[in-house]
Amino acid sequence: MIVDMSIAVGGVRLRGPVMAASGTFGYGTEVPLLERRAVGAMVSKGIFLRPREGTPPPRIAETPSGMLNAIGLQGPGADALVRDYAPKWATWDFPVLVNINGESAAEYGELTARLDGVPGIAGFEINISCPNVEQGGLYFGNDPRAAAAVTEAVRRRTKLPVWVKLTPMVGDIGVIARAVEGAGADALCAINTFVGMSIDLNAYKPRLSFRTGGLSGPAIRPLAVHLAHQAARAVRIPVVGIGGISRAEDALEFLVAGCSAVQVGTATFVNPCAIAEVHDGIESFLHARGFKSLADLPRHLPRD
Amino acid sequence: MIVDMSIAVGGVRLRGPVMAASGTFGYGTEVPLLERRAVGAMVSKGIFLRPREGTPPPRIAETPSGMLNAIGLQGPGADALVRDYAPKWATWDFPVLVNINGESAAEYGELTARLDGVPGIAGFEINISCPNVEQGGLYFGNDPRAAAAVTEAVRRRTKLPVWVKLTPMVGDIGVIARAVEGAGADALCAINTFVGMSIDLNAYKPRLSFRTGGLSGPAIRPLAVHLAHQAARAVRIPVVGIGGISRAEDALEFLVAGCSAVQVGTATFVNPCAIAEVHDGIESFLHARGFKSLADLPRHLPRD
Amino acid sequence: MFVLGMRAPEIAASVRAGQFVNLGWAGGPLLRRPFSVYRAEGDVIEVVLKAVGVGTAQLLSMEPGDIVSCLGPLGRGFEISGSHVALISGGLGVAPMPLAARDAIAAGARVTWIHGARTADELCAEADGDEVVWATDDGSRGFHGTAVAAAPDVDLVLACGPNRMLAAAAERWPDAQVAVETYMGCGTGVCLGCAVPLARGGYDRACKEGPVYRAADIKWSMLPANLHYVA
Amino acid sequence: MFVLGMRAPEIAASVRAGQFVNLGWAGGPLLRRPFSVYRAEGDVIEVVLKAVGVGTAQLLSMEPGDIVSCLGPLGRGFEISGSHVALISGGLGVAPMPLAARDAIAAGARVTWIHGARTADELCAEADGDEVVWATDDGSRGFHGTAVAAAPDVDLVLACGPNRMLAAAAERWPDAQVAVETYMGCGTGVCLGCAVPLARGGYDRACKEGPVYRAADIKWSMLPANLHYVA
Ligand SMILES: Cc1cc2nc3c(=O)[nH]c(=O)nc-3n(C[C@H](O)[C@H](O)[C@H](O)COP(=O)(O)OP(=O)(O)OC[C@H]3O[C@@H](n4cnc5c(N)ncnc54)[C@H](O)[C@@H]3O)c2cc1C
Ligand SMILES: Cc1cc2nc3c(=O)[nH]c(=O)nc-3n(C[C@H](O)[C@H](O)[C@H](O)COP(=O)(O)OP(=O)(O)OC[C@H]3O[C@@H](n4cnc5c(N)ncnc54)[C@H](O)[C@@H]3O)c2cc1C
Ligand SMILES: Cc1cc2nc3c(=O)[nH]c(=O)nc-3n(C[C@H](O)[C@H](O)[C@H](O)COP(=O)(O)O)c2cc1C
Ligand SMILES: Cc1cc2nc3c(=O)[nH]c(=O)nc-3n(C[C@H](O)[C@H](O)[C@H](O)COP(=O)(O)O)c2cc1C
Ligand code: FES
Ligand code: FES
Repeated sequence: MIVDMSIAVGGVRLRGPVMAASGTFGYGTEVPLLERRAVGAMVSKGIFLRPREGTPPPRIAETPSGMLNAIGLQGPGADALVRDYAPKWATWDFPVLVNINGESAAEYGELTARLDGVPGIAGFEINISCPNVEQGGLYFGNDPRAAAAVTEAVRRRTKLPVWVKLTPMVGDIGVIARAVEGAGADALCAINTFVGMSIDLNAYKPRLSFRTGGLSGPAIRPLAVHLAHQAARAVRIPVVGIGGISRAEDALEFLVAGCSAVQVGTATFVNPCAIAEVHDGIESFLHARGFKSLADLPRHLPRD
Repeated sequence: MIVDMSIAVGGVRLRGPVMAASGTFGYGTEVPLLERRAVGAMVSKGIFLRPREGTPPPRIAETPSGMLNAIGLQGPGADALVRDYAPKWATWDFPVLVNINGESAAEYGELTARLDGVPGIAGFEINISCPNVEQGGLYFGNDPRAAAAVTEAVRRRTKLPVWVKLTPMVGDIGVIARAVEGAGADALCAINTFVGMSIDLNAYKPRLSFRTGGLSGPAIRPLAVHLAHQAARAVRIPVVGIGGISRAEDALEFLVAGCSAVQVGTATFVNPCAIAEVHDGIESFLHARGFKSLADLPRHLPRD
Repeated sequence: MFVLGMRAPEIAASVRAGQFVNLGWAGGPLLRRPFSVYRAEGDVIEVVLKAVGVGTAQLLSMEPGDIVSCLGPLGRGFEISGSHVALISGGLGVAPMPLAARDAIAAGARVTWIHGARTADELCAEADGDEVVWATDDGSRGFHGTAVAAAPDVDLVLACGPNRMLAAAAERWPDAQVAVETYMGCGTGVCLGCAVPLARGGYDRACKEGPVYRAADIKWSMLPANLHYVA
Repeated sequence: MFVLGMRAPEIAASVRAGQFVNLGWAGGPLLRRPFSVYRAEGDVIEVVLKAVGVGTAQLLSMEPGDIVSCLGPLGRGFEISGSHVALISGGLGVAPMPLAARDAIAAGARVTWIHGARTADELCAEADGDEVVWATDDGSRGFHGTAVAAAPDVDLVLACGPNRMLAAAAERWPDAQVAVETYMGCGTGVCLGCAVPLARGGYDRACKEGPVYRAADIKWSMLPANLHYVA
C-alpha cells in the first residue's frame, strides 16, 4: 500500500494524521504494545507550572459508551517534566507537544517561557478548559476575550507551534475559534471533554469525588464531529478533531468534516493499539478508494 | 407496595413523576402496549401555529448509545391539534401539555392564545431550541433575553402552567434558567437534545439530510444530569429532568440531583413500556429504602 | 442469506404479508432493527437476513434458545386482489414474498414470482409461485436484465427490493404495491423518523401508513437510495 | 463465585501473585474490567468472579470457545519472604491467594490462610495452605469474628478483600502487603484514574505502583470503601 499519510498541521509535520490525545497516553513511556510507527504525534498529559496532586478518588465512572473523569490535572510540574521526560522525547521519531494549563493568562505565559526551547518539546497545546481563578472560576474556554488573552500570553513566549484546545461547553464555538485564531494560534484542537455527572444511588451523591467530570468516549463523537466542523468552518488555520474516535471510520468522519488530523483518547485505554489500528484503517480506506495521499480525501462538506 | 408517587410540578398535579417527552410519544394515540396507569403526564409532539412538513429523509441516524434526529418539527398545526387530538386528551386520566414552537416571540404568543382554554390542554412546554428567525437564526435558547421574551409572550396569553424546556447548547445554563424563571415560567425542563453530526463515508456528506441532528439517548445522560442539576441549583421553581432515561436508576439520578420529576424520550422507541418500567422501578426503589413517598427521597446533593 | 426463526405465536397467527417486526436484544445496538416477516407457521415466524452491520451480525451469531424481543406485527401489508399477481423482488426484497404468495394463492390467484439479482450467486434458493422467473443483471441465470423488465403484465404487481428498483417499477406500474425501506427509530409511529416523501407533498410514516405504498404515491426522487436493506 | 479459565500462555508463564489482567470483549462495556489472576497452569489462567454488574454478568454467560481480550500481567504483585506467611482474604479477595500460596510454599515458607466472610455461605470452597482458618462474622463457621482478628502473628501478612478489611489489617500489621481495589480506566498507567491516596501525601496508580502496597503507606481514610469487588 503506497498512500502518503503525512501532513503538516499548524507548523508541525506529522508522518500520519493520528495523534495521542492529552491525558490518555501519559508521557508516552507507559503504553504497552505501542506501535510507534503509527503515532503521528503525542500530546503529553496536561501540566501546570507547579506540581499538582490531583483529585481524590473515585476519579472515573463509566457511562453508556463513555466515561467521566476528574483527574484534576495531577502532574509533576514543569521542572520535573523538563528533567524526566523531555530528554526521552528528544530521541523519539515523532513530535511531542505539551498540553499546558494555568490559573491565569500570566501563569500560562510563565509555563511557556519555562518550556520553550527545551529539546524534545515540539510545540504547545493550550488547554483552555481550566477555571480562570482571577475571574472567579469562569472558564477561559467559553469567554472569547479570556481565551484570546491566554493564547496571546503563550504566543508571546514562543516561536514553536501553538495549538489551542477548545472546550465544547460553549454557546457558539465559532466565536471562540475566531478569537484564538486572531490571537495567534497555529491550529485548533476540537474538542475537550463535556462536563457531566453521575450519581451513586447508594450514597445519594455524585460518583466522582469532584462531583462532575469530563465525558469522553464514543458517546460524544457525534457532538464532537459537529463542533470540530463548526470550528473548521469558522477559521483558516487547521483543526484537529478529537472525541470518541476508536476506529478508522470514526477518524474519517472528522477528516471529511474538515479536520486536518485527529487525536485518539479514551480508545487507547480499551485498546493500547488503537492509534495504530486507526492509522492503518485510514490508509486502507484511502487505498481502496484510489486516493494516493491523505491530502486527496474530500475534506470539506458541501456548505449549506 | 404503598408508596405515594404523586407530585405537583409547576402547577400540574401528576400521579407519578415519569412523563412522556415531546416528540417521542406522538400525540399519545400511537404507542402500543401502553400502560396508562404509569404515565404521569404527556408532552405532545412539538407544534407550530401552522402546519409543517418537516425535513426530507434520512431523518435519523444511530450513534453509540444514542441517536440523532432531525424531524424538523413536522406537525399538523394548531387548528388540527385542537380539532383532532385535544378532544381525546380531554377524556384521558393524565394531563397533556403541548410543546409549543415559533420563529419569533410573537408567534409563540399567538400559538398560546390559540390553544389556551381548549379542553384537553393542561399546560404548555415552551421549546426554546428553535432558531429565532428575526435574529438571523440565533437560537432563543442560548440568549437569556430572547428566552425570557418568549416566556413572557406565552405567560401573557395563558393562566395555565408554563414550563420552559432548556437547550443544553449554552455556555451557562444557570443564566438562561434564571432568565426564564424571572419571565414567569412555572417549571423548567432540562434538557432538549444536543446538536450533533454523523458522516456518511460513502457519500462524503452528513447522514442526515438536514446535516445536523439532535442527540438523544443514554449517551447524553451524564451531561443531562449535570445540566439539570445546574438548572435546579439556579432557580426556585421545579426542574423536570430529561435525557437518556431508560431505567429507574437513570431517573433516580435526576431526582437525587434535584429534579422534581422526569421525562422519558428515546427509551420509548426501544421499549414501548419504558415509562411504566421506570415508574415501577422508582416505586420499588423507594419501597426498598423504606420511603413512604416520592417526596421523602433525598433530593438535593450536598452543595459544595 | 440466512433465515432466523422465532417462537412468536401471536404474531405468527396475525401477521399479514408485507408487515414487519421490530427486533431488539440484550447487548444489541440502541435501536431495534426492522425485518419483514418471511414465513409464519404454527407458533414460529421467520425473517431472512444477511450481515450488513452490527445488528444483523449479532442476530446471525445467535444460538437456539437465545431471546429476542419481537415487536409486531407492524405496518400495513399488501392488499391482495385480482386473478394474476406478480411478485417482483430484488436481493433481500424476497423477504415479504412467501407470505404474499401464500395469500394470493389462498385468494385463488395465479402467482408469478420474478426475482432479480446482480449475478446468479445472489439469487435466493427457493421461491413459491405457479411460475418462477429469474433475472440477473449479468445474464448469468434466467432473464438478462432487471426483474422489472422481466415481469409480465398482470392484474396486480407487488414489489420489494432496493428503492431504485421500486422506482423503476413505479414507472411501469403506477398502481403496483411496493414495500419501501427507510431507517426507523421506533417502528410504532411516534418518532416520525421513517419519513416517506409523497408525490402529493409532505411525508408519511413507513412504519404506520407503510411500508407498503401505491407506487405512484411516492416521490421517488426524494427517497434515499443508499440504505442497507439490499446490497 | 465462579472460575473462568482462559488460554493465555504468555501471561500464564509470567504472572506473579497479586498481578491482574484487564479483560475486554466484543459487545461488552466500554472499559475493560480488571481481575486478579487466580490460578495459572500450563497455558491457562483463571480468574474468580461473581456477577455484580453488567461486565461480570456478561463474563459469566460466556461459552467455551468465546474470545476475551486479556491484557496483562499488569501491576506489581506480592514480594514474598520469611518463613511463615499468613494469607488473609475476605470475600472475592481470595482471588490472588492461590498464587501467593504457591509462591510462598515454593520459597519454603509455612502458609496459614485465613478466609473471612459474613456467613458460612459466602466462604469459598477450597483454600491451599498448610493451615486453613475460617472466620465468619456471624460465627456460623470457624472463628466468630473477622479474618484479621483470627490471624496469628507471622513474618509476613498478605491481604486482599474489601478496603475496610484491609484498613483493619493495616492497623495491626503496618508492614502487611495488601492488594487494593480501585476503579480503573486503562490498567496500564496512562489515565491516572486508579488513584490510591498515600500516607505521605499525593496519589499512586493502583495499576502500576500497585495494586499491592505496604499497608501503612496508604491513607485509608481517603480510599473509597464502597466499590464492587467484594460484596
Ligand atoms: C420495513 C423494513 C423491513 C426490513 N426487512 C428486512 C429483511 O427482511 N431482511 C433484512 O435483512 N433487512 C431488512 N430490513 C433492513 C434491516 O432493518 C437493516 O438491514 C438493518 O437495520 C441493518 O442493521 P445492522 O445493525 O446490521 O446495520 P447497521 O450497522 O446499523 O447499518 C449500518 C448503518 O446504517 C444505519 N442504520 C441502520 N439501521 C438504522 C436505523 N434503524 N435507524 C438509523 N440508522 C440506521 C446506522 O447508522 C449504521 O451505521 C428492513 C427494513 C425495513 C425498514
Ligand atoms: C486490581 C483489581 C483486581 C480485581 N480482581 C477481581 C477478581 O479477581 N474478581 C472479581 O470478581 N473482581 C475483581 N475486581 C473487581 C472487578 O473489576 C469488578 O467487579 C468489575 O469491574 C465490576 O464490573 P461489572 O461490569 O460487573 O460491574 P459494573 O456494572 O461496572 O459495576 C457497577 C458500577 O461500578 C462502576 N464501575 C465498574 N467498573 C468500573 C471501572 N473500571 N471504572 C469506573 N467505574 C466502574 C460502574 O459505574 C458501574 O455502574 C478487581 C478489581 C481490581 C481493581
Ligand atoms: C482520563 C483523561 C484525562 C485527560 N486529561 C487531559 C488533559 O490533561 N488535558 C487535556 O487537554 N485533555 C485531557 N483529556 C481530554 C482528552 O485529551 C480528549 O480531548 C477527550 O478525552 C476526548 O477524546 P476521546 O473521546 O477520544 O477520549 C483527558 C481525557 C481523559 C479521558
Ligand atoms: C425523534 C425525536 C423527536 C423530538 N421532538 C421534540 C419536539 O418536538 N420538541 C421538543 O421539545 N423536544 C423534542 N425531542 C427531544 C426529547 O423530548 C428529549 O428532550 C430528548 O430526546 C432527550 O431525552 P431522551 O434521551 O430520553 O430521548 C425529540 C426527540 C427525539 C428523539
Ligand atoms: S419509525 Fe418512528 S414513526 Fe416510523
Ligand atoms: S487505571 Fe489508568 S492509570 Fe491506573
